[in-house]
Amino acid sequence: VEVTVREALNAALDEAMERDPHVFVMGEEVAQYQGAYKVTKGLLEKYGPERVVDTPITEHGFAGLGIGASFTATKSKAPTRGGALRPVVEFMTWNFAMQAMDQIVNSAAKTHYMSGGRINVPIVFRGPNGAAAGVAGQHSQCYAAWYGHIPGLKVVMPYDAEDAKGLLSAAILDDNPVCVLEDEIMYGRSFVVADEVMKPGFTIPIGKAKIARPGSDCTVVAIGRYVGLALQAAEELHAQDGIQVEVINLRTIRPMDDQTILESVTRTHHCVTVEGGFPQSGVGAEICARILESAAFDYLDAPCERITGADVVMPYAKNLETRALPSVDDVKRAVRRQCARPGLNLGGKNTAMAA
Amino acid sequence: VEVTVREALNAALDEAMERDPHVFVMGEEVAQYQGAYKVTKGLLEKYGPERVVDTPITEHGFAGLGIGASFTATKSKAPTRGGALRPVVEFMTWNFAMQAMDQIVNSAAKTHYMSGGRINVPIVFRGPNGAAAGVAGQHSQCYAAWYGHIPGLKVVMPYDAEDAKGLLSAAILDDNPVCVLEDEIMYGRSFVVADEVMKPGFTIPIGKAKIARPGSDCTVVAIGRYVGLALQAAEELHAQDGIQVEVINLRTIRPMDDQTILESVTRTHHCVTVEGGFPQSGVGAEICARILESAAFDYLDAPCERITGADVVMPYAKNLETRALPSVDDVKRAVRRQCARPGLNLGGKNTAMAA
Amino acid sequence: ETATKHFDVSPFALYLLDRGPETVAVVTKEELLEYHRLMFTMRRMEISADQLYKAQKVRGFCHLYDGQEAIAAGMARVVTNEDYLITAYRNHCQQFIRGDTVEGVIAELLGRVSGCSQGKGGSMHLYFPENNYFGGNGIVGAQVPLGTGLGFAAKYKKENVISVTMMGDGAANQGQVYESFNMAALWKLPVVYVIENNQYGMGTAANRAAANPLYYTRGAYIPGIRVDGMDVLAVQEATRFAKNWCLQGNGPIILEMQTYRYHGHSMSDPGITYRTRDEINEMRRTRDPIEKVKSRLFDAGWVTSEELKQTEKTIRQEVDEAVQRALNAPEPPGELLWKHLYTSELAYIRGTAIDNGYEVSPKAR
Amino acid sequence: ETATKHFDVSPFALYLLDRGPETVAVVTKEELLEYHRLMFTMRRMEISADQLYKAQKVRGFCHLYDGQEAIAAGMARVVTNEDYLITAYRNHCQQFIRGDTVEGVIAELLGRVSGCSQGKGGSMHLYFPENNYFGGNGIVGAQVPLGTGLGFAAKYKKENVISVTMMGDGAANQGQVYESFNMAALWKLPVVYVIENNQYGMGTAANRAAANPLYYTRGAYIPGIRVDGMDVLAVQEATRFAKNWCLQGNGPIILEMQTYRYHGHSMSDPGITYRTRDEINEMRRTRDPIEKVKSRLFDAGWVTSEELKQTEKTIRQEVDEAVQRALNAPEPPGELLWKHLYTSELAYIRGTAIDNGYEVSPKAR
Ligand SMILES: Cc1ncc(C[n+]2csc(CCOP(=O)(O)OP(=O)(O)O)c2C)c(N)n1
Ligand SMILES: Cc1ncc(C[n+]2csc(CCOP(=O)(O)OP(=O)(O)O)c2C)c(N)n1
Ligand SMILES: [Mg+2]
Ligand SMILES: [Mg+2]
Repeated sequence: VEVTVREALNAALDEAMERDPHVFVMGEEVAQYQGAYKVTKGLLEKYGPERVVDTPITEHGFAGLGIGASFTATKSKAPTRGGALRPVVEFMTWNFAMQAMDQIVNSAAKTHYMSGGRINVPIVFRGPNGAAAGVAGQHSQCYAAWYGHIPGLKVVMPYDAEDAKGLLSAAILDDNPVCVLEDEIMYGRSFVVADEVMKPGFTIPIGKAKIARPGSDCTVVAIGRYVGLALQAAEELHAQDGIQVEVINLRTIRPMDDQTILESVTRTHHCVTVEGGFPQSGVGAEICARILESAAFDYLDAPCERITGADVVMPYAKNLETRALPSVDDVKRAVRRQCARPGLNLGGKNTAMAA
Repeated sequence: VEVTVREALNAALDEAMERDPHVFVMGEEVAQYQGAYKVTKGLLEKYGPERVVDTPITEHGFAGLGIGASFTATKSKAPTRGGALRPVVEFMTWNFAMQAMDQIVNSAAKTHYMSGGRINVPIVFRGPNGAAAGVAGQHSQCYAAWYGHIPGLKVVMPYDAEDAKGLLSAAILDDNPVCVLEDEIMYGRSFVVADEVMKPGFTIPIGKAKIARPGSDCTVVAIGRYVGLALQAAEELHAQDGIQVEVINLRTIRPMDDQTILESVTRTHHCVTVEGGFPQSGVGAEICARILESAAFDYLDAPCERITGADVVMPYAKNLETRALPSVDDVKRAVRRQCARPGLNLGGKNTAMAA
Repeated sequence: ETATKHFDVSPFALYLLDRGPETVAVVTKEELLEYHRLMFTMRRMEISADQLYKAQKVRGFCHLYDGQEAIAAGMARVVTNEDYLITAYRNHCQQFIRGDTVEGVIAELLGRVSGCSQGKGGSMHLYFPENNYFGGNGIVGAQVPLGTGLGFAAKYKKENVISVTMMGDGAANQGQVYESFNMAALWKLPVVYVIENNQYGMGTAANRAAANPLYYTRGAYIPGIRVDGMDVLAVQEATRFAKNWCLQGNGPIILEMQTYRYHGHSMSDPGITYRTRDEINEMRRTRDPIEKVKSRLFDAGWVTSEELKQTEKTIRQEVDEAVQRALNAPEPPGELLWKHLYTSELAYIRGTAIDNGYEVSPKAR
Repeated sequence: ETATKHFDVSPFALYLLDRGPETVAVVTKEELLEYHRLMFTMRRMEISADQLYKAQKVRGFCHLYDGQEAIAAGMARVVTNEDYLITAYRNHCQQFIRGDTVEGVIAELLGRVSGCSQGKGGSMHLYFPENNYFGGNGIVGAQVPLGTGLGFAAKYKKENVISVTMMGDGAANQGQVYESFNMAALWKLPVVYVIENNQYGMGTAANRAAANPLYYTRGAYIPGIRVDGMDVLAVQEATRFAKNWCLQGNGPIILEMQTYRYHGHSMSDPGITYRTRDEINEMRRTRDPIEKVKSRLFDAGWVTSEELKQTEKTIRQEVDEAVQRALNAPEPPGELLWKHLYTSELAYIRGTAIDNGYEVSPKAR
């Protein structure tokens, strides 16, 4: 079947609410307005205003309120307790979650650990992340690296409809706080998915990357919508240069599936990362560091490269914005550099040394 | 002269307030209480309550208020304008600045860029960062990587008294928003500094790292109080193994002086990074990535390693806390691994290849 | 000497105040005509923005101010360019009233280098700091502490000015607003908080988001006035009162301007799922701020309908020409991407890849 | 059947309420004795914590509750373990009252594995979720949205319980508090907000931080009651009223408990730079909550001074023994570092270096 990312997310919410009366959705404009980007469409009608809750514009407050409500997941001696509440808190965009940062990090991520495991925090925070089109500096930030930095959080970043359905479903089932970093630009994109994807019960394991395209010459690790960019670059590189790119859709930022990356790099001997966020201490930086610190390093035939958002505030004008975000061409140039680099790629010399 | 880090910070504030009536200090307990950690001691008496302002516990509000006050730096046609206000906003600890995150990132860091350079934001945010002793999960986070991620911010991290005096002075003189990440555990430490350091006018350039100890065998890049750890490890490695460690005190997280790091690594062929923050997408990760992406990579005789805070929420109990933070021994093991690694360190082979 | 007339203005509601603004405004013909000119220009500017957006020449978000023009205009009579002003993202008309041209505003919306932020800010980020206007802020509520800081600066520097800090009804629920109120009251800062209650925050009616929808009482311990924000003379008198209040050292005050936004929240919102077309039409018919000025002009016998039509035609033309000039302006040059990150240049800024960053003097990396 | 007596309680001040709590409390001897026992135990526990801190056995911060015991005790008579409770970092006595032992509290302060959080939370992070107590939160004000969420859950799950959400006078200025008030009122959540006004937030006297220091009116549109927080019976009656108020579906209510903290803010604060020793002594002499209970017991002729002395001696001994047991407990085992990051284990957690992390099943990395 063909579904949009928006429909997939909507289906995940619908399915979870149908299954578990303790799942509720809350956020700005999620109910009557059907969601600023219509991801929660139809839910109010189906589940009513107790379970689809329009909030005032108070991210700090309602994020904290959601976290408090999720604390009740904890097993209580009290006979009145009806089981865990599982809030799904929508941020209209993740940019606005900076208002709620303290609650997400200090209350949601840390409480399970600080309580010696006595309090569970089964909450999902979700919404579009990163740069949409023409929304400028305050509305375009990618938070993958920031949330990925924080132990106690899980962070997933769907690319396509299958990811969206599977990862959001898994997030709602998870007993820990999960940040789901979606992408407004992807909401309207259609993908053909297997029938089972849209059936109840479909989940994608958090913490597992997916090889979106197998290849032998260079690994490209991408996150979110940049998986699409990487796939396109891979096609073009194949057609134009005969280079076989392996594209990894990272899917989860934390806990990061470095095994899949390292195994791939061990095979391809090259690695390029692609993300839309700022470069410094980004997701790509982490991948680079993990490769350096692993046995896969010895298999590298060229030093890894990052493709990232430019290290500037997002400008509004289209021509500038375009230059501030990764392009297919950026990925292609990097992969070509990787594969063409003289010096190291002399027939697996490093490989030999490591063996 | 011998001065503590606390005295050095205090002197920098005092000097700036003395010089420029538009510098003011604001924060919780900075005035009557003389600062939660006494960094602002004596300032109220000397400069009065208009310039040393006790705030309510409202980080979001007073950070934003400070930023707004700094906007007035912008040249205005209005004849009444008395020049730029330069607020120094103290966060009792940086953990509490998560409440103010949106203002720091969206209002302070981005406004100059978004306005096409028309609005200046000459504000300093300062306070202790990272883990103090026994203050557990919500009070122990290091924010170097997070703020370092953000274009538009400058981020400095003093280690000793000289750094403290010079970097805070430079931050107050800077026309951009600067985050000064101090360390409570260092406040009471004494350092011998040259006389000029404590004299008015002494600054340390933002964006320049310092070679705290020269050495030929391995570069250790450290930030904040971990510079001290690196120096100690260097001494011990010298005494015990004859290894000559070059210790770089990074001083500025953003803009990062990668040139000093890369030049050092080109000489030593090895690199270990040391920070107290969480590993994923940390400062060390960025340094690793920059080395990979630079010509210095070819001089590496071993893959770089990171020493970081453990990837857990900070526990309270001392024995656990100790294991969650970098130790001298961690650094020594990493350096020894670097220097002992078989395989790559075969007499500058990579060096030869790159030449 | 010009003739003045007395006009009854829409009544005020007061909170924690013994007396309020003048209920009769004394105005000259020229002043009233100027109000008409300003408001009609703003209206045309916003309609142009609408058209340009629909023609896909304006990107991203675009929040229009039509329906609310009397607030910008009425305040501007009293608040000078020496007073500080800050607002949210619905800011085109504030930018205009503070000294920018229609062309400057539209060019920014179009992402042209001749825009007030050189195309780097877009619709939500217009600024005119030369006249003490500080934007143009995209995060709901964030401008409130900032504006409080402008008031702090005014007091610190002993400037005899106020800070006008604007926010929407939706923004008025943000916690940072209450933190600001507290500091402003505690330190008696000269801040006029203007809550533009256009009855909706996006698709949410005020009373669905606010336990207390009497916004002029929202300061609790801060006095407030409810003002008919569709009556430019009421706005003028309330602003005059508030400015004096602040300048006399009384600390902050709140003005709730009751108004209405004709358009949807932003261009992607048709604006008719959460309110009826009837409601909008009724507002336009009975409370339009421009019509109100016009009928006053007519009632006073100061102009004929013909004369006003002529003025409006001229303004239309002027705005169209400004739009045309804006459309003809070039995009920002590519190297602007690297400018304005800091007040002085960095030696190197990373691009999206290792080979496309910016270097002041290329070096071996 | 036990004899009861009627006691006048300290008067209340009401806000947005026609009638308030009972001004006469009807209490049995056993109840009053129990109050004494609870409060005296808390006092001794805090004094022990003080000593242990000074002996450098408690690390980091340590915020003591002595002086404020009547609040924890008086609320506990009315609020059951099925009601939700949450507070800030000054939380030892809440933990105790919710079912933990003195040993459990002290062990956590000492960082022992027998502590309620296995030594991982420390003084600020005590929890007893089995009895619906959710800590123990270190960020000033952050517990207020959390507690509002507990109230939301109560309503959502149609539990006939309330959420008691406590904060200090300093915390009451945080913006998130007002965001919480708004949602609680809008959605009629059963939340009793308890503002413990001990007159200082760290070294800042309430009126230096608050434009409106009448905390019981801080909800603006939410009713409130000012309560003598040094009179356990006043606390009891106010809490009873507030709980009923919530359970009747009226939405939130605010209780300002006027109280005093004998110790400095935390152990590093001598507590006498911003207030005088005289002020503290005067409080202890005239308003001590334990003394108040004792004099009621004496006045009623229910006990002799000898009997109470004996009780106090026993409690002292019990607390000392609990402390001793806590001191004898082991540190948490090293592998606890890796536990409780998530509800299920990760295959690998990075340590400070590549060679000292945690692996469920060691693998080649
Ligand atoms: C912190 C934050 N949350 C959410 C948004 C998205 N948003 C933009 S405008 C808006 C509605 C604001 O309504 P109001 O304050 O009444 O102003 P109006 O649009 O009516 O002028 C929302 C929810 C945002 N920009 N910032
Ligand atoms: C957000 C935040 N800011 C600052 C602090 C530091 N701090 C801890 S307690 C405290 C004072 C709080 O006073 P109050 O709310 O009156 O509670 P009390 O200590 O009197 O019980 C401060 C400033 C913090 N923990 N969190
Ligand atoms: Mg509105
Ligand atoms: Mg207090």
